[in-house]
Amino acid sequence: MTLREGAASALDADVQIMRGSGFSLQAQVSLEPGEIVAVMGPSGAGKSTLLAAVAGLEPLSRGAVRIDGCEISSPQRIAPAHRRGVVLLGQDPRLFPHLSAAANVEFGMRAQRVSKADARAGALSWLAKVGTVDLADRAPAQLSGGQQQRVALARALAARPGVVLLDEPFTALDPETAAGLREIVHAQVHSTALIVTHDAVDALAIASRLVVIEDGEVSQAGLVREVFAAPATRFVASLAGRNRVTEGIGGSYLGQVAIFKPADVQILAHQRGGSWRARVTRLEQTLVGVRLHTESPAVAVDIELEDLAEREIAVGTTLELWVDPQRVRTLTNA
Amino acid sequence: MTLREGAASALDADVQIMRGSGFSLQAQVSLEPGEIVAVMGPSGAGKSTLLAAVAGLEPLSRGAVRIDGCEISSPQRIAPAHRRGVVLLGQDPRLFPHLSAAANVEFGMRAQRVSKADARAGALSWLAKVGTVDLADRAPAQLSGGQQQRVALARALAARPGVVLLDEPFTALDPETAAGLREIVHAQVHSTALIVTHDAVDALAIASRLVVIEDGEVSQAGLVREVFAAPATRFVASLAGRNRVTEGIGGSYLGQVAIFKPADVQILAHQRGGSWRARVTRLEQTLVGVRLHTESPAVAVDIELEDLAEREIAVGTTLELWVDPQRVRTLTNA
Amino acid sequence: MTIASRSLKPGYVPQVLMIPAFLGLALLVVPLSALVARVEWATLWRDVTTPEALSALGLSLGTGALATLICVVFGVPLALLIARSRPRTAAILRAAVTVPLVLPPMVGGVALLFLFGRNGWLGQLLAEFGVSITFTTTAVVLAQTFVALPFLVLAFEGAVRATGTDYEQTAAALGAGRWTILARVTLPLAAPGLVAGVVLCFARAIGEFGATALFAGNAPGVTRTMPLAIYTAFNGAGVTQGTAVALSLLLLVTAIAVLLLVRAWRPGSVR
Amino acid sequence: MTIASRSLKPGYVPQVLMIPAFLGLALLVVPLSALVARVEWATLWRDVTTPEALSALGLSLGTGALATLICVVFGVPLALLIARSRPRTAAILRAAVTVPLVLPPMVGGVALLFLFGRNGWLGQLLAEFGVSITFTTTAVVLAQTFVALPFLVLAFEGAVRATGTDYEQTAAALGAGRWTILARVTLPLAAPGLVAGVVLCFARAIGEFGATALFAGNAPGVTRTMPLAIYTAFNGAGVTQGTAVALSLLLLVTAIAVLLLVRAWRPGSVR
Amino acid sequence: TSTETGEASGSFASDDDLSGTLTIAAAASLGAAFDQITVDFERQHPGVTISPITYDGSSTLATQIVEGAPIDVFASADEANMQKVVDAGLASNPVDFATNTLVIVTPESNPAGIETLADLAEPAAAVVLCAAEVPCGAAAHTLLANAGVEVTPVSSEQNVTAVLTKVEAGEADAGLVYATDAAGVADVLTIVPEGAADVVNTYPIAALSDSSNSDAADAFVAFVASEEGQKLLADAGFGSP
Ligand SMILES: Nc1ncnc2c1ncn2[C@@H]1O[C@H](COP(=O)(O)OP(=O)(O)OP(=O)(O)O)[C@@H](O)[C@H]1O
Ligand SMILES: Nc1ncnc2c1ncn2[C@@H]1O[C@H](COP(=O)(O)OP(=O)(O)OP(=O)(O)O)[C@@H](O)[C@H]1O
Ligand SMILES: [Mg+2]
Ligand SMILES: [Mg+2]
Repeated sequence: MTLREGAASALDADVQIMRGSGFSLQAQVSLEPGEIVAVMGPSGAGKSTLLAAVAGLEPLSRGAVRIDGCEISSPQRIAPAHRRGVVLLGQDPRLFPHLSAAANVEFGMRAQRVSKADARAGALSWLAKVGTVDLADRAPAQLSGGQQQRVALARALAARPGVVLLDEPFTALDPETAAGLREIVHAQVHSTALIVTHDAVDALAIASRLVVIEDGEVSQAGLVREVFAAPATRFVASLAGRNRVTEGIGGSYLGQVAIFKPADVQILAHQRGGSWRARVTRLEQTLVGVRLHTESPAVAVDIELEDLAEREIAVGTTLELWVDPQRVRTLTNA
Repeated sequence: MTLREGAASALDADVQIMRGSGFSLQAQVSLEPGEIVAVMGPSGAGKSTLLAAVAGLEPLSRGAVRIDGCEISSPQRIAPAHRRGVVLLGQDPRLFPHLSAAANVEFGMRAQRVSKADARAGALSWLAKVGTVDLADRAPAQLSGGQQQRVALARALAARPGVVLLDEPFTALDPETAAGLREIVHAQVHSTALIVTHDAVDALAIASRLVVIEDGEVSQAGLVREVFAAPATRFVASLAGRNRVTEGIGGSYLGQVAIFKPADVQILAHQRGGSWRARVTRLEQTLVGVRLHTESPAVAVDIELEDLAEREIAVGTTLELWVDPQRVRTLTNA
Repeated sequence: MTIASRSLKPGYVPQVLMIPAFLGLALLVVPLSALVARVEWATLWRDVTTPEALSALGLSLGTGALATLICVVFGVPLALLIARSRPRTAAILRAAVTVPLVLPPMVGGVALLFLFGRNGWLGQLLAEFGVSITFTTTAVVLAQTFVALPFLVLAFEGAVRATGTDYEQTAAALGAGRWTILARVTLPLAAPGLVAGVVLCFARAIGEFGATALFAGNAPGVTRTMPLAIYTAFNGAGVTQGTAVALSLLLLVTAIAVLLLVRAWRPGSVR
Repeated sequence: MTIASRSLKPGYVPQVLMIPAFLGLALLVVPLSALVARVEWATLWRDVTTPEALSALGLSLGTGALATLICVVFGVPLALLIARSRPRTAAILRAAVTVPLVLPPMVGGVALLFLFGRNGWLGQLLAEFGVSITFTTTAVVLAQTFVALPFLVLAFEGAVRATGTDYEQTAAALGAGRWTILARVTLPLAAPGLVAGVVLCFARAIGEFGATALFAGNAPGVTRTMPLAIYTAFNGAGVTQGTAVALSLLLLVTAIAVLLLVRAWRPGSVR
Repeated sequence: TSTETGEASGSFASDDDLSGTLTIAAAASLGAAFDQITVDFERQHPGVTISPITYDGSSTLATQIVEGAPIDVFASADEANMQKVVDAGLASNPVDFATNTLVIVTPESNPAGIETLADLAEPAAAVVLCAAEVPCGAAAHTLLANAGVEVTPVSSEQNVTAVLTKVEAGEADAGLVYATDAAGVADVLTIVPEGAADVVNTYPIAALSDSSNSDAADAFVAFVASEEGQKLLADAGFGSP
């Protein structure tokens, strides 16, 4: 099995990896041909390890990786890379330093015997899509960090692999450029794709499903909006920009999980039914104002900048908080 | 002049660089001792080049870099690195591959003749701050991308340079970890700092001032909130999450610049005074709903997910748009 | 690859170290100038333009180039094999490759004679096909190859190992087969090491004396390379050794010219 | 340094290339086995344990080690100098360093003799202080240093250049002075190249024959190293070359032992 | 400086205020003979210690001596190299002490059936000679010229050992070497060609003028030229001058 021209492959990975350092990863993901799935998780959770395992760069302790039903990696053997049909764009763009940007993008096509002229045309069109066509003849060393990342993305996509693995492909980019690329990946990639990202918008915009990995294990998986709507852990809730509280907010949600937006929390002058007292531990500026972080329970509260001054809130202040039950989504505690 | 224990230096950089590739950078930044200034700009605008020039790694074509009044770089000569008192944490963490995480962080202190024991203690405390103290004895190759970046940040800050330059220090990190580090940089760095970032929240949370570089030139500079409140270019407006429109929205703002939030744009069923027609060119998912991008004029519109389905909006649909003049901030066109 | 590497500044070598550095350079260069000082300029031109000298020089350059070519053909795969072996295997292979360096070339010559000679294992075999190698130009090339091959292998192996396999993995994932990877990734990335290896290899080949003298003999025009011509002149009955010195100078100048030429060819450096 | 480099997979070397690789290996190893085949096992032990043989071996190892040490002291700074010079300067320096490789060692010996000998520039100077170097053990060490230094310099220079200056810049920015950078960054990062250079250098030093024979002479116990002992045994009027072959074997085995030992010492590899 | 003179065991009257050490450089072909001569000389002059002799090609030795090698006595295999030393003012009045003649050597099986000098001209026979530039080569060419035989050698070797090695190894069918060199070698056939006696190579020896022990050096030279010395050389196959 080699790379097929634009034919997306089914991916079925059951990955178990034990590292000497004590870290172990256990994750299972299956993708339909053409499906795009996002992978999110805290730093060091094992996202890159999962991608490396799927790409056949990291040997498995147990499990197997199958592409279109064909085993490409198992604890016993790993198929040679050019037989795998998987392209990994790692956290490091790893452009071939001796080739120009265009030659880097041509590489995959040339290797698949596309004619020189066609490969060149294809490369230029991909470079144009990622906005670096005027840099086609530059050496990678003469590109900025974000430009390198874009060329590497073009190279990975231009090879039209059955499965493409992208490890934080938009991190080094400004929001405008990132939005453009997101669009391209969403619309123009015909490969099956697994995308590691730290940005919830990426997952929403590109992926159909989301897999969240925490500490080497899948903590939640499902359709992106559903995961964000019903976050199973505090980390997932924070990704979705929500509070996730299991106790301590006025007793009303005993035995339940309360999910609500930081903007929906109100600061009261006086205690009332369903309100609770909490101490401010941290202030964080946001685009629209300030986010207060309070402890026991850990709740984030968004307020306008003017409110902050008016109420004389600082770290250490104790506040009376309340959230309209209508704005709260409750889940049964698992 | 060598590194002084925690004494922040004044930085005064007038940087002009001409590159063979046609790119030229022209930027002027001055920082008071202890001040933190953010640098933002599109990919390839020259942010890393500015930092490299300030660090003395990139020769100047014209201008000079002064630290505490002492010239460390000019077109004629560049002071040797250990005399500069500037530490650059580049886009690549560049940890010493042969030293453990702790030894990497100790490096700067040891070089400044801190005793072995004190350096070790200092390193462990910094590693704890960035959340990687349990990885102290790991080799860099055994760390995840985000862990490497955090150790590199600890190493840069532990050296307590007069000036520290951070090039996208939080990009490879999940939002929670990033928020924690932002806090640390804001509170615990006593160096003068220049921080390149793509995230407006970084600028708001950490920096007092913001310098925006576009295409090699400073397009806007000033206090962070003021820059975001009165964006001088479309790029700055997009960073601030605002529309910036100079013409075409119903004639009411002729000769002026209108600044308004995407969420304040309303979709009307019928034309009315001050409304305008625009075609949808792109849909983008966001955490709270969907963002529509329209053309001529280019305006972003945030709507709820339900609205999208209800109104049957798709790419190509033409909409009647209106924004409440009360929600618009107007600037005189420069 | 990054902004830092664009720097024009030299590295951070302590300046005191320039003293031993220049002493080291002097150690290599001053003896050669002592040699040059003994040149008899009056007869120099005549000495170096005799048909014998020119034929020896031509033979040296020809056999040296051929030996280098053979070293590339066999040494590049061997270096790749070592670079990609497990550490223990690699150490053993590397030791095997280093051995010919340790042995005085004369012993190498004897070993080759024992192997390819009329009574040698291979010699007997070849003789059945009417092929005899000793005393032929082929023997010269073989002797040079034997002594020069380790240089190519060790230099290139180091470069390949330093390059690592990450780029090869990337290329393979993009669909490139082994040959494409070799031609388009491995070789270009390790090119500086290959150039260095070729230079060392050629240098050692044209300087080779001991093994050649024993294995190939010393027939003018056939096996008398420059080093043999120098030795012959040196052993000659003449009182002044002027010819030997002149020939040494010729070899030296040619070698420097070739070295500088090859360095100039250096392909667009990777780093 | 990244996840990809953790891979256990070998690189992507086309398998057909194993054929020339093994042929290359055979070219180096088979002649040596032909040599071993000629060993007269009956007298081997006696031949290699004569006081002369042992004294030659001891002298070889001692002078070889000393020469290697000197090469490190002068060669490491020289390599650093070349690695950090501008390309053109570096090419010239590198050519100067390569020249002793090209010259037949005998010519190197003559050059050293012309320099340090009675009529030589330095020889005359030293004579005024009552010091004479030629034909002493010092001369052996000098001759070995002269021929072995290029190996150390070229191997180490390559490693230093490949390492680049980025880490040095980082270290300097963190406040490290030149010596700290050298000791804690440059040398550790280029350590594999230094080890390789030391191995090559030592190998060449203990195999050195031509220059030693001329410059240091062939006095047992003083300047008769293993190669000279082999040469003497080989040239002796004895009936067979048994002793010479036996001594060659002794040198060979010692060399392999030292090589494997040094490889085992290899510091925690950087990559 | 009177060391334990004791009773001289030798028959000669020992003028035994000789003492100190003696450093000798001798042509490689003298190896076997000079080792024996050393033993006898030391027995006669117990005060004198002879350092292990340096044997090498005469040309190498001559160069080294001219460049300052601390040598007391030089025994050369030819007159030309001795002349270099004399010209440098380092020796005077060298004494001829031995001669050597050429022999044909072939592998034991003598595959080319060599019997006479003329057989060497046979094109089928692979013949090796010393290079014309080195003493044994000069002699060989004279010998062949005298016999009117024209030989195209497959190789002009640098020294006698190289010729012997190739014949011994069966690489060459025949070679011309000195009688003394052939004497010790078991697996070669030695043929004394006609006219060999006419081409005589003469070995001169001299005490060097800057010797730090010229008395002992002179005594050694005298000993080599003496009857006893000559006998030892004759045993090794040398002729007398
Ligand atoms: N070595 C070089 N030679 C020529 N041009 C270069 C070189 N390095 C970078 N450039 C160009 O200089 C410009 C500025 O690069 P720089 O790295 O400063 O961008 P940046 O603002 O940091 O971008 P990013 O956000 O992508 O890292 C880019 O357009 C880039 O293509
Ligand atoms: N070579 C190695 N040896 C041992 N442990 C390792 C090695 N590489 C990574 N690890 C550990 O494995 C865990 C998972 O690493 P991985 O790179 O998959 O994280 P990640 O989820 O990609 O994080 P990030 O977002 O920071 O890139 C981390 O805790 C890391 O410390
Ligand atoms: Mg990662
Ligand atoms: Mg940058």
